[in-house]
Parts: sequence; C-alpha cells; structure tokens
Amino acid sequence: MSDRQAARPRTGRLVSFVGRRWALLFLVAEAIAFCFIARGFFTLDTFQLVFIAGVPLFLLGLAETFVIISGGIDLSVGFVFGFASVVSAKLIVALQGAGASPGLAILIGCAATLLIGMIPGYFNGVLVARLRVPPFIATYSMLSVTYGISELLVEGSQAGNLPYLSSVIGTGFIAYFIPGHGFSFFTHERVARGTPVYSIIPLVVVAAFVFVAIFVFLLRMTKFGHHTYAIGGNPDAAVRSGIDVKAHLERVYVISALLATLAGILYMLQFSQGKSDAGASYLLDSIVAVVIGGASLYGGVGTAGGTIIGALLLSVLETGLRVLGVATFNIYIIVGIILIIAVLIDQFFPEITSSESGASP
Amino acid sequence: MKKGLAFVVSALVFLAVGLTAFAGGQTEKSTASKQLTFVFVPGVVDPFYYTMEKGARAAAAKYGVNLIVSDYPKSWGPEVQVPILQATVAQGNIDMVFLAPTSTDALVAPLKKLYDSGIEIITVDTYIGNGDYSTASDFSFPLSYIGSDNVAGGKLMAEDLAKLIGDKGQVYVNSTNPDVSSVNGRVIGFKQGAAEFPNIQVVGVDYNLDVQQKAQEETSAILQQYPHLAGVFGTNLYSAEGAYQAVVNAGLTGAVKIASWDATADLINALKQGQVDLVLAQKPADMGYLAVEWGYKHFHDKAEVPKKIGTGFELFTKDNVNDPDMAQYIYTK
Amino acid sequence: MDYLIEVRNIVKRFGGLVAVNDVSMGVGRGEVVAVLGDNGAGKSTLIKVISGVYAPEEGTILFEGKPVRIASPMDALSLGIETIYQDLALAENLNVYSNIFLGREKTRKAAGIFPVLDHEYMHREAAKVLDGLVIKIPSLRSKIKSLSGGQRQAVAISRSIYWNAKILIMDEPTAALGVAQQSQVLELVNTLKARGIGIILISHTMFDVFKVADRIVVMRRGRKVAEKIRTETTPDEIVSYIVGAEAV
Amino acid sequence: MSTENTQTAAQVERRGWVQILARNWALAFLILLFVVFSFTGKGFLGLTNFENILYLSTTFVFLAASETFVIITGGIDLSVGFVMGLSSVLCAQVMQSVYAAHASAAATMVVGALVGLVVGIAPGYVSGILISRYNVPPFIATLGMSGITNGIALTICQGFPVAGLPGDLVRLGNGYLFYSFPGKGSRFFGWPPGVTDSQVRELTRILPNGLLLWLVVIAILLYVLKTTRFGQHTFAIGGSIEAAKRAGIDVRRHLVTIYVLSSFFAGMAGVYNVFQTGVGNFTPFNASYELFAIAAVVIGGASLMGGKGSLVGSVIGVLLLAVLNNGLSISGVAAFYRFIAVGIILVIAVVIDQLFPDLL
Repeated sequence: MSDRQAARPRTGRLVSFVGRRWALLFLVAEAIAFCFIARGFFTLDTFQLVFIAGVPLFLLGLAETFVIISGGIDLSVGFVFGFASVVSAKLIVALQGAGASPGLAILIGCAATLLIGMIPGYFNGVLVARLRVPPFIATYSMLSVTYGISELLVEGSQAGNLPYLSSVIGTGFIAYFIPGHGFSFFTHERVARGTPVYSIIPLVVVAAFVFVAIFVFLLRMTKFGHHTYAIGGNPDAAVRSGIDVKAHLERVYVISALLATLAGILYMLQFSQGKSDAGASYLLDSIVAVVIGGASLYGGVGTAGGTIIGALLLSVLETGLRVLGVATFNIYIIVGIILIIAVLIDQFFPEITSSESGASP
Repeated sequence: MKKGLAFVVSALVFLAVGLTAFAGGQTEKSTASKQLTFVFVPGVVDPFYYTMEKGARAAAAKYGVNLIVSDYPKSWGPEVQVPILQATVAQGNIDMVFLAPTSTDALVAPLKKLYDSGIEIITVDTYIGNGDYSTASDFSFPLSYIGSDNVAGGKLMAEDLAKLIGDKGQVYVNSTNPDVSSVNGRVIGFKQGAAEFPNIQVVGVDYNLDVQQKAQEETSAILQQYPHLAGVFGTNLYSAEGAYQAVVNAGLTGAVKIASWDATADLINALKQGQVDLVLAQKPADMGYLAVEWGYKHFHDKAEVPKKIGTGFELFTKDNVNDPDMAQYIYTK
Repeated sequence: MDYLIEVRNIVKRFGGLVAVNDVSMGVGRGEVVAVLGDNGAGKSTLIKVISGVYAPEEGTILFEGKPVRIASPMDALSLGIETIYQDLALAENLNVYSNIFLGREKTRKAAGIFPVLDHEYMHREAAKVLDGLVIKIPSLRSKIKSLSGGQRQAVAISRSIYWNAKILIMDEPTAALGVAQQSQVLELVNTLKARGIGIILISHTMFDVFKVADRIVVMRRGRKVAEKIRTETTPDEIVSYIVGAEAV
Repeated sequence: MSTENTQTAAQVERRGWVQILARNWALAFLILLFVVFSFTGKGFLGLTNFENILYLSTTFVFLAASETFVIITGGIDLSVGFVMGLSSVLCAQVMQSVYAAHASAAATMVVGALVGLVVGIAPGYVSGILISRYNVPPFIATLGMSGITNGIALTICQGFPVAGLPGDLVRLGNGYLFYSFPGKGSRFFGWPPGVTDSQVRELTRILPNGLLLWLVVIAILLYVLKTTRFGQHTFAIGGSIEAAKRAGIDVRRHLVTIYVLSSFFAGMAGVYNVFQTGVGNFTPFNASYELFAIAAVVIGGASLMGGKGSLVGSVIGVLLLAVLNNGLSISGVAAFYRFIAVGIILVIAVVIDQLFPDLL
C-alpha cells in the first residue's frame, strides 16, 4: 500500500477520498437535503419516482459509457430511443391487428424491436470502425436518419392505440401492499377508493436494472469489457495485441443502440405511445451522467457504477426540485456547473484516476 | 471492488431511508373542515397556461383554496409532464388535481392511480380518452373536462377567414405539432369549415414544432409556391407569429389575410397595425377559474359537476381590438 | 550458424520507392543483432516485414530453418516473434498485469457459466515474470500512466517474454529514457539474451549497440551495406557505413 | 522509368479531375439541388425565393462561421445555440424596458443590440479560460456553458418569448436594401412612392438587409482567417498545439480569443434573431442549433480533428442545408425526408474526406 501513497504526493487522504467519491457524496448530500427541505420527498413513492424518472438516464448513460470508454461518442441514442418507441408501438398494434393477443403482441413486438434497434447501432459501428468517420459525425448522421425514418413511420404524428395491457405493464409494480389485505404481486384487488395502496418496485425499473446488471457485468468482469477499456486507452496497443478493434467497436455501438432501444421500449410501455423525439432531451443528460460518473471523453476511463451514480444525482436533483415546486429552469445552470466541476476535479487531482482504484480496471 | 461496495452500501442506506418513509410517510386523510388543496399542472410553458394559472389563482383567492402550481413542463409530452405531476402530488394532502393532459392515453394510468387514492381530477384545455366523461369507461373518472371546442373554433376561423378573403382563393395552415390533440382539432375544424366554401382551397398544412423561425421559413416557401395565396391560418402563437412575419417580409401585408389562434400581446399588437387580420382568443383564465370554482363547489357544497364545460371564444378583429372590454382576453405573462 | 529466424532477399516497395532492397539477415538463439542506419535507411520497414505488418514483395522468411509465411502481426506472434515498439503500445489506462495479458486475457467461469476475467491468476503470473527482471515495479495494480519510462519498458518486455517470445524486436528501447534507466534496460537485454532469446535491436545510440550487440547490420538506402561482428569493428567504422563515406 | 513516369502523370491528371469534384462536392451538390428543385418545385426558381433562402440563413451563417474557427483549432463549441438564445432574450428584455420608458425606437434598438452583443462575449470567455487554462475538454466546457446560458435565459424570460418591442425592429431585420417597381422608379430602404398594397406582388426587392449583414461579417472573418497572423495561428494550433507553442504562439490566449469570437457571433445571431422575429426567443432545449452548425461546417470540408476548414465551405454547408429544406418544402415532399437526407449528406461529406485525405 505504501507505493500508493508515493504515487500521490500532492493530495492528502481526505482530499483524495472526497475527490474520488465526490459524485456519490454529492448524491447522498442532496438526497438528505431534500429529505429535510422538501415535504413529501422522504416517502417510498418519491423514492421510487427518482428511479422511474432515472430509467432513461440509466440506460442511455450506460450506452454512452460503453461508447465513451471506447473513445467515441454516440449522439444518436436519443433518437434511437424515439425510433424504438415508434417501431415497437407500430409493431404491437400491427400484431394485434393480425389477431395476436395483447400479451403476445407486446412480447413479440418488443423482442423484434430489440433486434431492429440494433441496426442503427450497426451502421454507426461500420461508419466509425470501417469507414473511419469520426464518431461525432457518424452518430449525428444516424440521429438524423433514425429521426427521419421514425417521423415517416408515424407521418409526423405519434404511434398510439396500444393495448391497455402495455400501460398496465409500463406503470405496474412488482408488489402491492394494502394494510389489512397484506401483500400481493403484480396486481392488487379492487379496494374502496381512498384506501392506501403501497406500490413496491416499479416494473420498468426492474426491467432496466436487469439490463444494467448484464451490461455492468459485461463491462466490469469480461474480456469484452476489458478490451473496450484497452481500445479507449490506446487503440494501437489494442490492435497490436491482436484485438479485432474494428469488430469490437461495431459491437460497442450495437450495444449502445440496444440499450437505447430498450429505453425506448420502456418509454412506449410507460406512456402508451411511440414518439420520434421522445428521447431527444435525454441525450445531453446521459453524457453529463457519464462524465459526472468519472469517465473521460478522451476514452479509456469510466465505470458503469459511476454513470449510475451520475444519473441518480441528476434524477434526485430534478425530482427534488419538482417536489419542492421550484421552477426547474435553474436546473440547467446547476447541471452545467456540476459538469464543469466534475472535469476540474479530474484535472486538479489526476492521481485520483491514475492510481489503482481509479475509474477504470 | 471498494467502489462497488460503497455503491451497494449507499444503495442500502437509500433503501432503508425509503422504507422508513414507507412506514411513516403517509399522513391522515383530510376532513371536511380543513382548507382545500388543489394542484394545477400546466401543459407546457406558454402564455396560454400562464393566463390559466392567473384565472385559477383568482378563484383560489376567492374561495380560500390552497393552490399549488407545479413546475411548467419545458416541452409538450407525457414524459415531461407525468414526472412533474407525480413529484408535485408527492407533497401529500392533495384534494384535487387539475391539469392539461399532454396525451390522451399516457395520462390515464397515472391519473387513475391518483383518483383511486382519493384525489379528484379535472382536465382543462385537453382531455384523456376521447374527452367524453359522461359515459362510464376506463377514462371517465375525472370530474369534468373544461375547455374550448377546438373543432368548433377551427370551423369558426375558416368561416371568418372566408369572409375576409371574399369566399374564394387559396388558404394555407401552419400548425405546431401533429402530436397535440387540441391543435389537431383546430386543423380538422378549419378544413371542415373551409370545405363548405367551394371556391376555397386548402393548399397545405405544415408543422413548425413550436419554433417560430421554422414557421416563418415554411410560410415563406409557401408564398413562393402559391404566389396568389389569399389567407393563412396559424393554429397557435408560434405558427401565427411566424406566418405573419413571413407575409410582412414578402410585402404582402393586406394581400394575404392572417388568422391567428391564440391572443398574445404581440399578436394583438400586430392586429392593431394591420399585419394580422383575425385573432381568436380562447378563455384560458376562465378554464383555470372554473376548475377551481367547480372543485370548491364539489367538495364544499357537494355540487354535481357537469362532465363537460365549454369556455367559448372571443374573436378579435380590427373593429373591436381597441375595445377596452376585450383587453381581458389577451394572454399575459 | 543456425538462425532462429532468417530473412532472405527481402524486397519491399512503396509505389516507386524501394524501401527494402534485397536484404538478407538472421538472428540466432541468445544473440543480439543490432540494425543501424540513418533515417529512411529502411530499417523499420524491414522490422515491420518480420513482425508481419508489411508483406514483402519478394524474398523468403525462414523460422527455425523452415520457410514460413507471416501475413499478419498475429502470425508473427504465434511464431513467438514479439515486437516492442518505440511507443511501447501499452494501454496507459490499464494496470500492469492487464497490459501483460492484453488480448490474451485469462478467464474463468463464474457460477460455472459466465466467462469472467481471472484477475488473481493474471496478477500472480505477471508477478512471476517481473520478479526475474532488474527493474522493479511497486504494484502490479498500478496504472501504466503512473509508471516511469524504464518501468514501462520492463512491462512491455515482460509482456513479450511471458508469451514465450523466441525473437524479440526492440525499436529504440532506450530513447526518451534517463541515463540510469537506460543502463537498466540494457541490463534487461542481457538477461533476455541469457535466456536464449534472439533479439533484434534497432538503435541510433552507438553506445547501446556496442554494449549489448553481438553482431551489427548496417542499412543504407534500403540495402544492407555491412554486417560486422561487434568485437571486430569500431564505432567509427560503423558510422562511416551509416553515412556512406566508405564505398562498398 | 519513362513509362512509369507517364503513367503517373496520367494518374495525376485523372486524380486531379476527381479531386476537383471531390474538393467541391458540396458546391456541386448545391448546384445539383438547385437544378432538381427548379424542376420539382413551383416557385423555387425566383429571385425572391433565393433571397429568402439567403436571408433566412443569416443566424445559421453566424453560428457556422463561429463554429468554423473553433473547429479549425481542433475544438468544438456546443454552446452556440444557447448563447444565441441568451443574447436574444436579454437583448429583447433590455429593448422592452427601454422602449417602455419611452425611448425612441432607434435608441431602443441600438441599446438592445449592444447589450446582446456584449452579453454574447461572456460565455465564450469562461469556456475559453476553462479550456485553455484548466485543460477542460472543449466538449465538456461548452456543454456546461450551454446548460448555464440556457438556464439563465429561461430564468430571465420564464419560458416566454419576450415581446412588446418596437415595430421598426422587424422592418429593419426583414427589410431590403433596394426596392424597385416597374414604372414607378426605385428607392433604397423603402417602397417607391405610389406603390399600393395590392401591387406588392410586382414589387422587386434587391438585397435583404440580413444577407447584407452576413456578407459583411463573412468578408471580415474571411480576411481575418486568410490574411492575418491570427488566422495563420488558428490553423497552426489546430495542426499541432505543441508545434504552435514551440513556435512561440501564445496558445492559451489565442484559444480564449477563439471561444470569445465564437460566442460573440452566436450572440450576434441572437440579436439578429430579435430583429428577424420581433421578439426575444429562448432556444428550445432540443433545437440542436449547435449540431446543425457543426454539420454545416463539416459539410464545408472542415475536419473535427482540427487544422482544416474554410469559411466559404461552411457558408456553402449552411446554404446546402437551407436549400434542401426550402426545396423539399416547395416541392411538397414530406418534411421528414430532410432529416434522412441531412444524415446521408453528412456521411458523404466525411467519407469523401477519408477517401481524399490530401485535399485542401
């Protein structure tokens, strides 16, 4: 351990500790602060609301984490999200029209959309890896194309008329607790109006976290994740070590699109509609979450856990301000400042990221 | 590993905090004598809803209702509005929520949940389902829908614009977003109205997605394509402002008649200067006022609330624009 | 002498330019051969032919006496020809053992199904290799970013020898190093030599060459202009070959 | 040897022709669009329409011009769209207050415009300092500034357009330099006497004020980029920051100036926006003006790696996208195709850049 001390002569333990975990500390601090100042923040419902509101950010942030660690950026996630919401809604309605039961239609529609959603990612990957188009431009073009296609599909409107079941799934919870009636799963019996019903663990959050767990595992534990870091750190070294960098980058962009697609499907279930620009507002927020989580836009550095913390930080901030009833125009200012501070901390304490437990394996 | 551990620990702390809250977070239900608390959730940040808020505040002051106005959604859509709605009602002790639903489908489930927990719902300006709450259905639980009849308004605009252009010629519609039910109603109503005039031809509908500059570009292009265009219908303030700027710029003021839906100060000003010819004002202040008033009557007097309440329109023309009685219908910040 | 690897009559052109013109050379087991030449003399092209980056237009390559085809860096690696580039090709954001195992990571099955990285194994194995070297690295979990130039060189070399390099190609290993670290690296070269590895050393520094090389090959304008046993030549003579003062 | 030489010469000649086309592909494509739309769109081919396209592009020309400088240095400025919004809102807010205090229209406009222009400098100065002094990546610094400027603009206007401004504003912003009417003569800045409302369809208008303004700005910037040391240094920094430092260029100061410049012209776009629309507009948060500007710059031949780019190219990029919008609209093609078209054009731009790396 003594060598680690030697590696960072400039900063004390405390500063280094805070520097490395500032996002987490900030998250805890703001959560506690809201508990005290915002009436109604300190409730199970609001607590779950933070996670529901965070779902798109968790998924798009994770998508962006893979891409940013590999040294790229994916501007198309927001519109792949919209594209997926439109495609899944259209498919489900079509399948139902063809006689499928609502459950089957939703199942097949969502599964098919997950496959279709990977197509823009594949194109991104080919453009970036094979044709050497800068990621910024490649994914921006794909943004335009997926937006255009989804607008064409809905002819400028939105895809709706979804079976009621989709909304039941999208707004449902794993368990319900009714005092006097006890626990029940997935549905609860009809009770007199006004009886408190405690809803526990939203289905969309569960769905999101299943995927988050899979991809966190992929990034942290596997060869694939390791190679993603290596490519972001030094693509030449990766090539010379025999890693098929081009194929790998293609997969990274496909993963990104897949996660964005899932987010779009969950949106469709939650809001009973497909909308081409539904995910537009999450693009920059997801990049912000990744950067707050400690990733570097130069590639090679970042963690999925950090991104989740970053996303939660934003989600708690937004939900807390809403519960407070404060006009959230200021949120842009706060987020802008947090973002810059995030990078400045990284600049002032470079040893934090270069020591053993910095933000990469 | 340490980082992972830290994350898990913090997540557990979070969970514990949440569960503690779960045990003690809910408060006693209201009794009849206490002050009523209503929540207003606007559709999007826009002078229309701001005017509605003012109406609601006036009624709230009159009836002694505690009115909570949520954060204004920054764009139109349930993904923005629903989290705001849910976070605002999290404050607890809410008796009624009135809002402009941003989706006919997506708001049903969250509003139903609020309704089931004992909160009353009124929708203003826009509605859920098909807007008919008088027959029992999955979405008929709100107390009332208070708003203007967009189709009828669109029709009215078509008839009045027809009068201005002498019942003949080409007209064009600039609208905001095909996603929005109320705005679409105006387009449909306008087309129905125009269809009654055999010599009037609707040459197209463009969507500017609430960006005025886009509306201006689109209208400029249309003026090129149809050099003898007789009239333009802008379905909300962005459409109307962009459209009249394009016409002003083309030097066609007076030659192309402009009908505007929604009466902002700027559009009224343009009407005074002759750059706009017809301005329809909805009565957002009435919508807000009536929502609070009927809510109060429902709780206080156990009154039966009509399932649908129309608020009507006022039409500004160059003849009545300086009439002091009309000033109240201008949307203000 | 039995060469570990031998190239014969290699020709490599780029457009109209003949970068390597009919060059033959070889390296034996435990031998250090230095390749010298001015900038543009063709030495790096020659090296890239051997390490599989370029395919030669003419000529043959023999590995342990048998003709082989080296069409890609992977072919070279699988034969045991490892190259340490001047930029070392290390991923600075990864730690020491991750770099040693980069591209050939050891995995184990988690829960019997999922292949996950076996950090413990890689750490242990990396420690074994590095222990045998002169240059010490404090912690194998340190990021490359935090290491000194000499330490990085040691990581790059360990990486090669761990993977049973038979031939090690070193491109300017002492460039951009401090004096103390330079001699440490040269000591490393001697260690490797003692293990029977054949080394091709590219260098500008005459001092290095005369300290460790057994044989010296001089290239000039794509051709091999001299090949000398180190003990039978002098730095001055070599310099004169490099600059072309002595007609061949 | 001789045969080899002649072969190369032929190759060079053939490549030269391909290269000229490749180098000017955006211009070629623009001309192609003009020809196609002239056939497909009634009313496309006309002086007024061209003038419309040109002057309605004014704000985007400013945004793309400022982005060009930044991209040449190897940076990126994601804040231009929101800086434009902040300037527009503040400029209008000041005009509103001044006008309400019974100042003359002219004084109101001058004061408001000055405030808008000055305000535009601040965000660029902050990002410049962050980037050059504290090594914050340009992407992050300007992304942060975009959030901050957007938040300030929205807080000021509470999400509403700022109205109540003098009417002369739009007359100036949407006016023309020169008007002429057959038989009734011609006049600068106004209609010839005797022209009535019903005759306006025959009125000829030459040179919109917006176009005049951006032509002047582009001319100045072209001079700066092409002929001054400042321009040379901009390219040098984009080529290699290290080399520029060693050559004695004060890179830090230069970068601050670049971001200030970028932000200033974004502010100018905001001020012009007030003159064009007659109200102060905040930038809708998903308007993506900055992406549009960057796309135009890349289509114009700049490389996001820095060291390469041209102002004329960027203007052509803006016009290409504007003509595409206008032409598709006039041709009655669904608006959605234009998004797909923009995406494809961008890919073409960069792939051509990859295939002919030695251009420019």
